[in-house]
Amino acid sequence: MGANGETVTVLKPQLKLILAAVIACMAMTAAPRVAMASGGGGLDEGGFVSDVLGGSHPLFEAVGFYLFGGLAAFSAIAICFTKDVVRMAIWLFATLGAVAILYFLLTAYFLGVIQIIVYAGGTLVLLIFGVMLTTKSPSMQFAVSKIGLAAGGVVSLLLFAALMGLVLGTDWQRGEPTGSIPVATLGRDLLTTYLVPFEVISVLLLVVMIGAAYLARQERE
Amino acid sequence: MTQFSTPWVERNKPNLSAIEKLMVGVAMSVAGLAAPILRRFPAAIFFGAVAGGVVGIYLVALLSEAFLGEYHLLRDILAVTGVSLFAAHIPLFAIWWERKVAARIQSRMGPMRVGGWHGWAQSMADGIKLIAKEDLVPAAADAALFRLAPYVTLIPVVIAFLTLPFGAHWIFRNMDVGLLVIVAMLGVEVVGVIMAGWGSNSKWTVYGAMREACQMVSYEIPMGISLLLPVLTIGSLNLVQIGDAQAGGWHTWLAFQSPFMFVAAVAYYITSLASCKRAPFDLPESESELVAGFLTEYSGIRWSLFFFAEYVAMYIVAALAVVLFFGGWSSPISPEWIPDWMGRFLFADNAAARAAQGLILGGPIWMVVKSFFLVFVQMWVRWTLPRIRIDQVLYSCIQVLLPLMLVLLIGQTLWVLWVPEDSLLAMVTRIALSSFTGLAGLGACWIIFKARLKKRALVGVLAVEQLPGA
Amino acid sequence: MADTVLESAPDLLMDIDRVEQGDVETEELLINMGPQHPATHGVLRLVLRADGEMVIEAVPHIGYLHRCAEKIGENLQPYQYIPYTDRMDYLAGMNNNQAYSIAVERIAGMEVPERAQYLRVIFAELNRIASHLVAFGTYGLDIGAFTAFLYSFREREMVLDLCEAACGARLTYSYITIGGVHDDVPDGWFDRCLEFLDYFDPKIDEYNQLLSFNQIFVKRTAKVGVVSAEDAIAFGLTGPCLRGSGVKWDLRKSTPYDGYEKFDFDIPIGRPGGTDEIPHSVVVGDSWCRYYVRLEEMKQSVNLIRQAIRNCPEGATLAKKNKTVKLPDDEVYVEIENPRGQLGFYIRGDGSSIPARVKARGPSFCNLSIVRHISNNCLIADVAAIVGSLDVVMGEVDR
Amino acid sequence: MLEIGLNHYLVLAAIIFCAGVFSMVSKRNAIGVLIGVELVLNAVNINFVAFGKYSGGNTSIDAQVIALFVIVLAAAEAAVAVAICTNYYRNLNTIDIDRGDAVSG
Repeated sequence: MGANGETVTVLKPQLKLILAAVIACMAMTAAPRVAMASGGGGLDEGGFVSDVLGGSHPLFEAVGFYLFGGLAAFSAIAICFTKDVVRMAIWLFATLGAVAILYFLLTAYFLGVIQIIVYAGGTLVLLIFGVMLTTKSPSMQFAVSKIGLAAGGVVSLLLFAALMGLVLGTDWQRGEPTGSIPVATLGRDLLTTYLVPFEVISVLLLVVMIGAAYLARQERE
Repeated sequence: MTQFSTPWVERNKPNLSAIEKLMVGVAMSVAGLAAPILRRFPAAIFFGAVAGGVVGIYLVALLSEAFLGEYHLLRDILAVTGVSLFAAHIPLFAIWWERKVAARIQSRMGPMRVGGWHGWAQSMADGIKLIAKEDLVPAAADAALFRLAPYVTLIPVVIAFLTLPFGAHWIFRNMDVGLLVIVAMLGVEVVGVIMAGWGSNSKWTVYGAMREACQMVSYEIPMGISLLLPVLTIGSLNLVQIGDAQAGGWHTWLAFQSPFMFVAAVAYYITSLASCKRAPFDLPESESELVAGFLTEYSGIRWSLFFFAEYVAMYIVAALAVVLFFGGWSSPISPEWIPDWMGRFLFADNAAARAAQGLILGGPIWMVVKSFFLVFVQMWVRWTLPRIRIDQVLYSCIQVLLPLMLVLLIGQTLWVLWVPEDSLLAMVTRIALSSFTGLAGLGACWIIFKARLKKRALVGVLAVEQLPGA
Repeated sequence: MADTVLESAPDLLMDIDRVEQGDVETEELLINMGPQHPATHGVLRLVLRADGEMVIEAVPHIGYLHRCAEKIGENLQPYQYIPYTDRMDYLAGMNNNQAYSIAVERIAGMEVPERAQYLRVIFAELNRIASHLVAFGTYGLDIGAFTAFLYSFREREMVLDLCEAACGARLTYSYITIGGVHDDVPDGWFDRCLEFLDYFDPKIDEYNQLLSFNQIFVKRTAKVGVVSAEDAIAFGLTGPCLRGSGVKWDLRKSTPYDGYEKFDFDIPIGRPGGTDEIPHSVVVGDSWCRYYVRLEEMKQSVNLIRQAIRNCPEGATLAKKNKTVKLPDDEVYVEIENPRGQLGFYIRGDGSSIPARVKARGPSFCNLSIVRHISNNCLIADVAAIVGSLDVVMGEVDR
Repeated sequence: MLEIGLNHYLVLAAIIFCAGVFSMVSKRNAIGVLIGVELVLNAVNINFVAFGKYSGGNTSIDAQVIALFVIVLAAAEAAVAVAICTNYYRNLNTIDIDRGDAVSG
């Protein structure tokens, strides 16, 4: 107290002035025509982040792809060699997040967001929940059988070789890369062109909900 | 002679790496240099810095308008800087504010000393102390998860600012899916909490993580549905469009658009408390049951990162409520209500007129003020209500809120279909709901005013002397 | 960590066989709730056998605050022992002084002046208010409402001010002593006390508004930790815990001491939900009832103090001072109504001035014994609610 | 290398796909297997979206809609699988899938 309190008392009028100045400044920047952040445009207007995430500049797209594609691939491979279930789930989380950003690079924004909401928010929590319900100690590990490892290695390497052959050996018919699709278009298509699959999926979700609840319910005499 | 025969053991000096030594040295010397100034002009420097920062950003914004690069790099860098600075200052302010609010609710003063005027520098001092604390990782913890968890919690909530509008043009990235990005980021935050709880390898933290997972699966569905109501009313996921649709004055705010929206706004607010782990839904860290829940093993800067995340998330859910239900960045005044003589000055094309528009008709300042008001309500609720139990959380979210939200969704759909914007029913509803809320607000103001009049009486007959610094 | 728990809790190991087969076979956790835990009010250690959030069993472990209080009493003269009684139930020092003093007076056959009796009643009831305020505030903390705690401590400070004005101490008073009270109250003290009572009386309704009838609070405490009247008597529960179960038993009425028979007051008991202002979900004997009985008792205490101040006669406050009380070769057991229940002192003299045996019967100790009985199959949050509603003071449990 | 095209995404998807298959084959933990399945589904989704983008025309919408369905199915599958896991654990007290033959036939 003492010195500070006196300073404040002395400074009170000045303080009010400064406060007024702050409010005035903020109000001025508040004027609608001063477009600081985005210039009022959407994604197609460009900008650093949309260049990286929207892939409109080749350099940015390459950087984004190698960064997040690399992360996705690395963490996917890390899942294979992790024994701790929770660690596996966290690596899966990294993969899913990176894939979501890849969707952004592919200008599928809606899909990218849904990927995060459904996977990171839903499925992953479900998985960790499952782990917690079914694990005896926080760091329980399953020994990996040598046979399983060998079989997995052989199968996946063969598969990978085959896929690579297919990917690199085929001359894909390529058109012009398409831009982003408005969510409204996607929504309209879901309820017109894809109405039947959409409804089928809805029914499936209902069935799954009932089925999961039935399976997970506590048995009582 | 003391009664203790054991001599004092000389304490070990902390083992600091070269970088840490450098950081400590720099911090000490900066503090040493700044101390005399800080001591003399405490609040003036703070407000001066804020004012200078705002003016600076404003100037650079004007400059960047003039020299836009091909990829708008400067603009984006500026925006990122501004948004991160803003996000970083929310906890600094809100933690101090929360302590003051709590103190006032509990008839005490709260922080009064650090910095001078009402202890404004309290959270900065706390931050410095927390940075200086030893970074402890329990021996049995999963060190990687333990260290990673605070960042997984903090980064998503800052990313959510990317699509959170402060004004019609004050948005970092105006995306079609802006709302969903924010919802997604709030969902990712949960993963960090679960990682922290699991990685600490303590039974209390695991309980905290389990509760967070439980709570998340129960609140997210009603929360998602309540967000759908404004979306289906406006027909867009774009937050700027939703905000712009409410610019026509107080009664056009979406919360007053129909009874269903009004209830949905309240329900969203309840679920948003659960989403940022605020009382009465602070079960993951319920300090009287689980010691500190998922935070039990954390200390120092990692602990404070969780708090950063919590306060930023508080702001984000409040801002989302403002954009979706309470008029966004527009003020309660409709441009149509401006009389002609005033409009001549107000709609002129000069800096003063723009400033007046920003104040009267709406702009970022309204958005921030409204959001912080809702943050204040969160604090108010926290310091008033007891904590509910985990089974009651699940019950209220899944068995009460979820059916309610489904009914509201159907009701709102039918309302949009059958009640035209300009019909009598819509008008009456708008006016009734908005005036109801307005009267409630006036009533609250009256109560506060009366309490201020009776201020001395409230303290009690045997009250001690007023604290210094008040 | 788990191993140490198992070693020190062998009785739990045997109980694991009791898990019913066919039910969900999830991992049972043994959790140490305490001795350092925010909800255990000191150094109580509860070993919880939990299945997820469900607590199958909660076993209290005590002894972390044992200070040989009774043994000290067998080595000191009664006057010297008075300060030690303060430290048993440190939230109700006056009542402890009173219990020990009455016991010594009975065995030594001393008469207490009338004014001293009135002052004893005033300070015992003031201390009851202070103690119940702590119980109320910390119970709010246990349930997660922080504000009630500071409200209660705001008022408690005033009670402590009053006590300080009378005896100079704020917590360990040693004010009530053998043969009366050791000093008269200062001039103007009664007015100050009445001023406080006028201020405090409406505050109790404020507490009720803030916490007691709060929906969330009622949901958290109603039907939690229900103790039937039979169980309460069987487990030796006393005080608000017993009365919360609907048993109308108060030593101030049934065996009055220090002139309580001259006062007019009620014994609040737990009432079923729906009657008067009691919320509907409340059942007799649950945590809410135990909590609410304390709030109602505060009102009765205010009433008692008012009566005592009105009728307090002039005169001496201490019987003729006799530094060394000779304790005859006899024994005595005296119980009085402490804020937490019946506090009893057993004293056996052997003709010397130092008692041959001192034994205290602590209310918290007996009240705590029911924890294991009522916290089966509740949630972890309920354990905090149950322990808080019993309002134990560990200093008196361990003595 | 700098120009990112369809093949880049396809190779990445192949890597993730094979990692998923490896997890499915080698993990003994039921939840580990589930994680492998999620990886495979993600790889497929990347393919869909990449083909959608680089094939030109209106295929982008089709691709995204199908990817959306896949995400929904994956979530549904995870819910059922976790329910099965907890049930399995309840009955066998483990989620080691190698011990699952006890319940067959």
